[in-house]
Amino acid sequence: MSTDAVADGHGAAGSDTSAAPPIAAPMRTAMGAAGTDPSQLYDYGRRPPRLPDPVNVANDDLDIALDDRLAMYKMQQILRQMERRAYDLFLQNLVKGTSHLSLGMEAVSAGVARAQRPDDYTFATYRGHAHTMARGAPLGPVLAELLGRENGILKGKGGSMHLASVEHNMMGSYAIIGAHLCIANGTAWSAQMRGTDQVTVAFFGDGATNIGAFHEALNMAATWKLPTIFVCENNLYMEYTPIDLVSAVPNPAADRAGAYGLQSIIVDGNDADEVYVAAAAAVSKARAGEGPSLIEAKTYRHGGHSRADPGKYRPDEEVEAWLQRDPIPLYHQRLLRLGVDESTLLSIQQDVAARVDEATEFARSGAEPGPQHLMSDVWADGGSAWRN
Amino acid sequence: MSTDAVADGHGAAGSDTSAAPPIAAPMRTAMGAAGTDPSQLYDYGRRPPRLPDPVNVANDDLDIALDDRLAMYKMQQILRQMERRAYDLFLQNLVKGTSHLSLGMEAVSAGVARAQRPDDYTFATYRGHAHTMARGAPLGPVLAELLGRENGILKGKGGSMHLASVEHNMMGSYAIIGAHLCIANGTAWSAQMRGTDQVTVAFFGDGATNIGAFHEALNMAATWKLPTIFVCENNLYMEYTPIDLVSAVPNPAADRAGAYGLQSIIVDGNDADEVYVAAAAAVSKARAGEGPSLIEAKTYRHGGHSRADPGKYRPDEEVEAWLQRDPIPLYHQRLLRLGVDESTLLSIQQDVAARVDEATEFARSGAEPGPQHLMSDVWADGGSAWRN
Amino acid sequence: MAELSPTGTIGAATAGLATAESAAASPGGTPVESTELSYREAVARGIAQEMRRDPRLVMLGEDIAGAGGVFKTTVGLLDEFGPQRIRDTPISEQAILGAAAGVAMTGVPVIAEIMFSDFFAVCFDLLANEIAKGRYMTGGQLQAPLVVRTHNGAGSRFGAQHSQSVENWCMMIPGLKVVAPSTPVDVIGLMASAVRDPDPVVFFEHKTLLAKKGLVPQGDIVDQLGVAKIVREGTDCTITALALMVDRALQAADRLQADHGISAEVIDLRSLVPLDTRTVLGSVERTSRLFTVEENPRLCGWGAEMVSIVVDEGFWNLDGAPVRITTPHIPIPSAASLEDLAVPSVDRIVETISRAMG
Amino acid sequence: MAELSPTGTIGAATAGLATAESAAASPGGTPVESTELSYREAVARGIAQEMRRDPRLVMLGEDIAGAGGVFKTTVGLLDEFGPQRIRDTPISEQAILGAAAGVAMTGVPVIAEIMFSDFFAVCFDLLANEIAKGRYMTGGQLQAPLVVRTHNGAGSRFGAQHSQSVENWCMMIPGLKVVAPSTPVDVIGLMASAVRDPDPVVFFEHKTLLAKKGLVPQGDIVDQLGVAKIVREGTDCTITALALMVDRALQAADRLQADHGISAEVIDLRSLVPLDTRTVLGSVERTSRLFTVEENPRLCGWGAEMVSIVVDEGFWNLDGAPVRITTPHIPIPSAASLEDLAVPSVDRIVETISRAMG
Ligand SMILES: Cc1ncc(C[n+]2csc(CCOP(=O)(O)OP(=O)(O)O)c2C)c(N)n1
Ligand SMILES: Cc1ncc(C[n+]2csc(CCOP(=O)(O)OP(=O)(O)O)c2C)c(N)n1
Ligand SMILES: [Mg+2]
Ligand SMILES: [Mg+2]
Repeated sequence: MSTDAVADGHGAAGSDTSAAPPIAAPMRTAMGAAGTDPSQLYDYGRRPPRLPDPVNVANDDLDIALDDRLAMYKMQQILRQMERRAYDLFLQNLVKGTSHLSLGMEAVSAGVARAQRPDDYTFATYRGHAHTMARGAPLGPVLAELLGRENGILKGKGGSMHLASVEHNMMGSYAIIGAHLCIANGTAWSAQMRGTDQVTVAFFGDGATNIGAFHEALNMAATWKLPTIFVCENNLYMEYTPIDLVSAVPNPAADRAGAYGLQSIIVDGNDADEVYVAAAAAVSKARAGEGPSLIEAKTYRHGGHSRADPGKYRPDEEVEAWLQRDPIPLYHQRLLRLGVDESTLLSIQQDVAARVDEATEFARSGAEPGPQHLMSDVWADGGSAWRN
Repeated sequence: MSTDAVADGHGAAGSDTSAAPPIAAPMRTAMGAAGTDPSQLYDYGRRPPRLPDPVNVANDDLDIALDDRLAMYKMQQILRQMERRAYDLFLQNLVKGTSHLSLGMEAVSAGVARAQRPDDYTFATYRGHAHTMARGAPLGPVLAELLGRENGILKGKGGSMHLASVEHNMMGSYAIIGAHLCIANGTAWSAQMRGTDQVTVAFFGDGATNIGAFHEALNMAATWKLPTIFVCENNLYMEYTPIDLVSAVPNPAADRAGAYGLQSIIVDGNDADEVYVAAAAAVSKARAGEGPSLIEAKTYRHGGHSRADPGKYRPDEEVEAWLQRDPIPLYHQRLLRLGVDESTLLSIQQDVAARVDEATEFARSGAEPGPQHLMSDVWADGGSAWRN
Repeated sequence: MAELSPTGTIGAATAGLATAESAAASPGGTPVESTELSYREAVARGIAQEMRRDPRLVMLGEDIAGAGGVFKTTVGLLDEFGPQRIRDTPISEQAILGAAAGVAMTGVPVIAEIMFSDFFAVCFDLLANEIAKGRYMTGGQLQAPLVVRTHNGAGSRFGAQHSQSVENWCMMIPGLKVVAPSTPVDVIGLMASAVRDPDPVVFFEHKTLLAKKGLVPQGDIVDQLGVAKIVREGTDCTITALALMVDRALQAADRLQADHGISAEVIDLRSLVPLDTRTVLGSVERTSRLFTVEENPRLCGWGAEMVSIVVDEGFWNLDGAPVRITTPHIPIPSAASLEDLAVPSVDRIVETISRAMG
Repeated sequence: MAELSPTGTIGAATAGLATAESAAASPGGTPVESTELSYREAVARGIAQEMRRDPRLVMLGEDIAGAGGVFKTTVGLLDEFGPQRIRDTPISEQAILGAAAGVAMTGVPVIAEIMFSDFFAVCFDLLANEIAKGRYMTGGQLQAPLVVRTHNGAGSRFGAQHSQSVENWCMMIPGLKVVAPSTPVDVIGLMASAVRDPDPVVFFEHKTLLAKKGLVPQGDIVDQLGVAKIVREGTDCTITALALMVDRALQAADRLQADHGISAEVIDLRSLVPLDTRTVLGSVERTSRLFTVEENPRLCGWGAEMVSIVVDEGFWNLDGAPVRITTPHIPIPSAASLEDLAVPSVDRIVETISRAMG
């Protein structure tokens, strides 16, 4: 992604929700599109770093209630501190399976979740800790699940990649790319039929935009005017491969919006306020029966793709630039600029720290799931019998 | 499809190959997009007929050699007469399986094939008789295949939906929607690697634009700059359902081109000349290493979707209007306007008729495949052994 | 609203022990009036019965509404239930099953049609990895009260991509129930039980059975998953079959009796998951020989599973090796002569069994 | 360039009759120098060997080039063969297998990586309906010299969508060959035979074996598809196993001998299609008992097929029921304690066999 491409679209959607976000012309920039010269395909290691846009201070002026902002601050703290804890526990060899952290990307989940109602639905990918917690799932059971404990939110049966909290209408995390975008249409369709005006949000990565299910889901949502909000967290990389090496367009989600009769919306995914405003607009549109939205949030993960991946395929300069754009300190500064006391923010941080410690305690105290859980929960009757 | 939508794009690509075809803005017209009001979803039977554009007489002036035009005339005659014969044989209960005719759509296969070199690759759907014959596959074995005979082009093992003639680089007809678009990229990639400048053409229907494989194929072709030419034959209907009821954009292929950084190209699929010129431009582009193209040809099938389907879901007025736009009489008239003798055309027709009779003779004389064919051809060694 | 089932009750799917009993008799024994219906018509009637009962139930699929289905198995449903409940979709099988899965997650029952079972391959992730595993992966949180209907099997000369029998593709996936009726009355009763089942059920309608007629009692019919039917009693060997193969097994049994003096018991399995192994094991206990007749291609077909169960648990009852009669391990050819050779025929069944028993 | 194979020749895949013979001995009997290599390294070495031999051979997949594969099974290949021959792809499994199929149709050999075997479900149409059936459907016109590599199996605590053993998904499809090596040397030799095979081969690399080390002779190694190896001789029973289960079967055999006095013969099947039934039937003829150890979930696993073959053709050799040891018919749980219970363990193998033989 070139800085140009980001500058093109983003910010506008956030700065004025009444105006239609700009429709980014689907085009191939010299740098955004891979393969413009087949002999230069995959010019590994010689590509310039993909740098973020400068911070948009004007977003201070977005019309957002302070309560909402404090709530988003707190949520980002929860996500950050919980993810750091998950990482620590991983280093202590307590997280047995894989795990995909959203460190650096917290503003997206926090901003979107704040625009949702408790009865709205959410779907996430394997990188779903943040999205699950942002919907209110209890922290202890989430952490316990990562540790594979019986008191985990999935009884230890799903693990990090499959977090769900149906009680909170968080309908699951899906580890095979694409499918959940189609499933999200189903809860949206159900709400449409039941006339509940619930909306459904489905998060996914930049890499997911190139899989077939993405296309099917977007077309069905648009055709049926479903209240589905598709949120692409474009962190510039798939696992290890930069998304622009394998996509025909520079903005892999936004540049495809037109293919479904939708507007192209790009937001700064490192600014919870900008995310919130765009999400709120999409939510209102969906509640009003005016159909789906597709939002592309530009962001960056601080760490590797999963577990111990050191993310060495990313140029230092790029990582450094994005660390400077860490959504949380920036949001902290915004709140200070808006007159919030440092001490208020510190006490939120400390509150959260206490909750994270408590959650850790809870998780560590859980037993490993015993054999009675092995054969349960395949069927609605609780069992797994396939014969008499 | 509204006449507006067609008028928007089509013709231009054909009338001037040097100029870039127009990029149709992806947008939803009131009529083109289904679901604008969920309560009006699927307003069966009360929708206006989807009428064709008026004939574009200006295409007479396209710079096409008379030889090419006569060849396309002849090819359309072959396709028409062969398909009619296939239908007759079906009525005589000699075609056992299903069959999907291209009656009314011949201009697309004839026009595209004329723009191909013999060593170029072609892929078709289950509606692939025309595309197979247009590449030069022998008529007798094609017809014999429909009759399930041993002298069929596939030894009777594939039937109508799987016609192939690898000798003619016609790499098969695929009966499950979408897959062959991905496979077509493979022959294109192979040509690119081998440096042969062969291009690959993949035909598909309007309905196929909504399946995931379409998206994956287009993105990979664009990213890798593959010499793949995707030709959508938009005959306005899937099996029985109008495509505009289930698509988010009015031109299901062309309006998606931008999602892959490609130009939006719409042509009159009932005018072989316009098809030919657009295909030739795409072929040149692909041969020059400049990547794939996506062409949407608007056309109509005269009969039902398959076999005995009477196509009653289509308004009479619509069918009538499109019959008036039958590509073959129109092309006949063009050739007369261009000074070709009626007798020349008649003798072509008669030649073709004789060949079709001969093919019929050949097909009817074939034996039913015997048991020796049952277990052959699974593996390259000719057999099907899975154990020792 | 007389709810009939072979056992008279709707028990837990795996509780069924009953063997064949005509659904055309009410629990009280009074005969119920019957009409003749085709298997095709039975599909629409079964769906309509359930849509009338449960106003939440919806269905989606390609060409199912306006056109009544390309196999005419959903004729009349759009007229009765309207376009919100009977929905035509784009050609997007992943979106279809995804939408069904999502609707079901909210507790709303749903039927999705995948036009040909061969097309499960374009949406297999939804079926095998999402729908089947959701409940388990979430420790019981997610529900999936959905039915995936499809048209299965050979006989139409459609060739390798439209003729497969893929019951085993589903049977091998933990978390899916698998049903394949062989008669009109079973279509209705099992459709009802599939719709009412809180778990994902894959419902196979056999293309070559669509025109088959049968007597169907009036009123609602509700059957039970996981209950096989002994459709012919016999003493010398047991033949298990499914869907189209049931009639062939029955005809073969008649010929075995007439020409070879072999008395074959024929079991219509009706569902593969849950599998009524007790009925099969009980029968083999009496007959001491097992034959399976399956339309799946050879390798890893359901017959293999059946054989492995019967030898494991009934080994010492067996007087000879269980024998599987299957489609060979090849794609289905299109020519009539070849397709007829590929799929187990009455001749082949008779020959195989008489040779094995001879 | 010493080409080694268990039989010393590269014959038709189904012609193989040979049983185990160390690949670390040259045909002439002179010892070849060996180095220790991990299974993971063996994958890259096997591919490199074939890419050096055949300059047309290409490979594509997600993160395989720049990153050397997410399992590091393709490390070094980009450097040696360049970005035209080792291609990173978008997350588009259908496009990946499609491109591979198309390349292969032109006679160019190709390897496609599908990162996890669970993802076969998102491209199953390409695998099961296109690649597998192309040649047959076209009466022999189309060719498909391609290998689909994938990482298979449980043990990583990844949960239900990244831990499946899906060899049976492929075995059940006519037109696919299916290989699953258990040692580094087999990885190389079978990779070579898979690449050289003119038919589509699905090549399963087991995730939990990636770190396993083994001695590998220097020079090129070429093995043969369809040849099982007797990896331990025994007289009382035959255990057939595949991939990760081979080591467990071997350990179980040691314990059966030590603790129960049972002498178990262990057969590493190595490929499911072609299947070396002669080696298995020959072994059962000697031992009279068969056990299968498979990681597939229960229903329609390859063990069922194996049992059905052995009872059909070796019934009178059997002294007792063949018994299958499988993962139960459930999705794979993620917690370590549960995953370890799910997949057959040495304990479970010992216990099952000793009980059955007791
Ligand atoms: C169908 C499928 N293909 C491949 C994978 C393996 N995989 C897991 S995460 C990932 C990268 C996804 O990138 P992106 O969508 O950008 O999401 P991110 O991880 O950056 O959040 C890949 C290729 C998968 N899970 N599913
Ligand atoms: C994946 C898949 N879904 C559904 C079908 C059934 N089907 C066959 S043709 C057809 C309609 C296709 O319409 P279109 O793409 O417009 O092509 P046309 O038949 O009009 O040429 C459908 C739905 C199929 N063959 N494959
Ligand atoms: Mg990403
Ligand atoms: Mg069409």
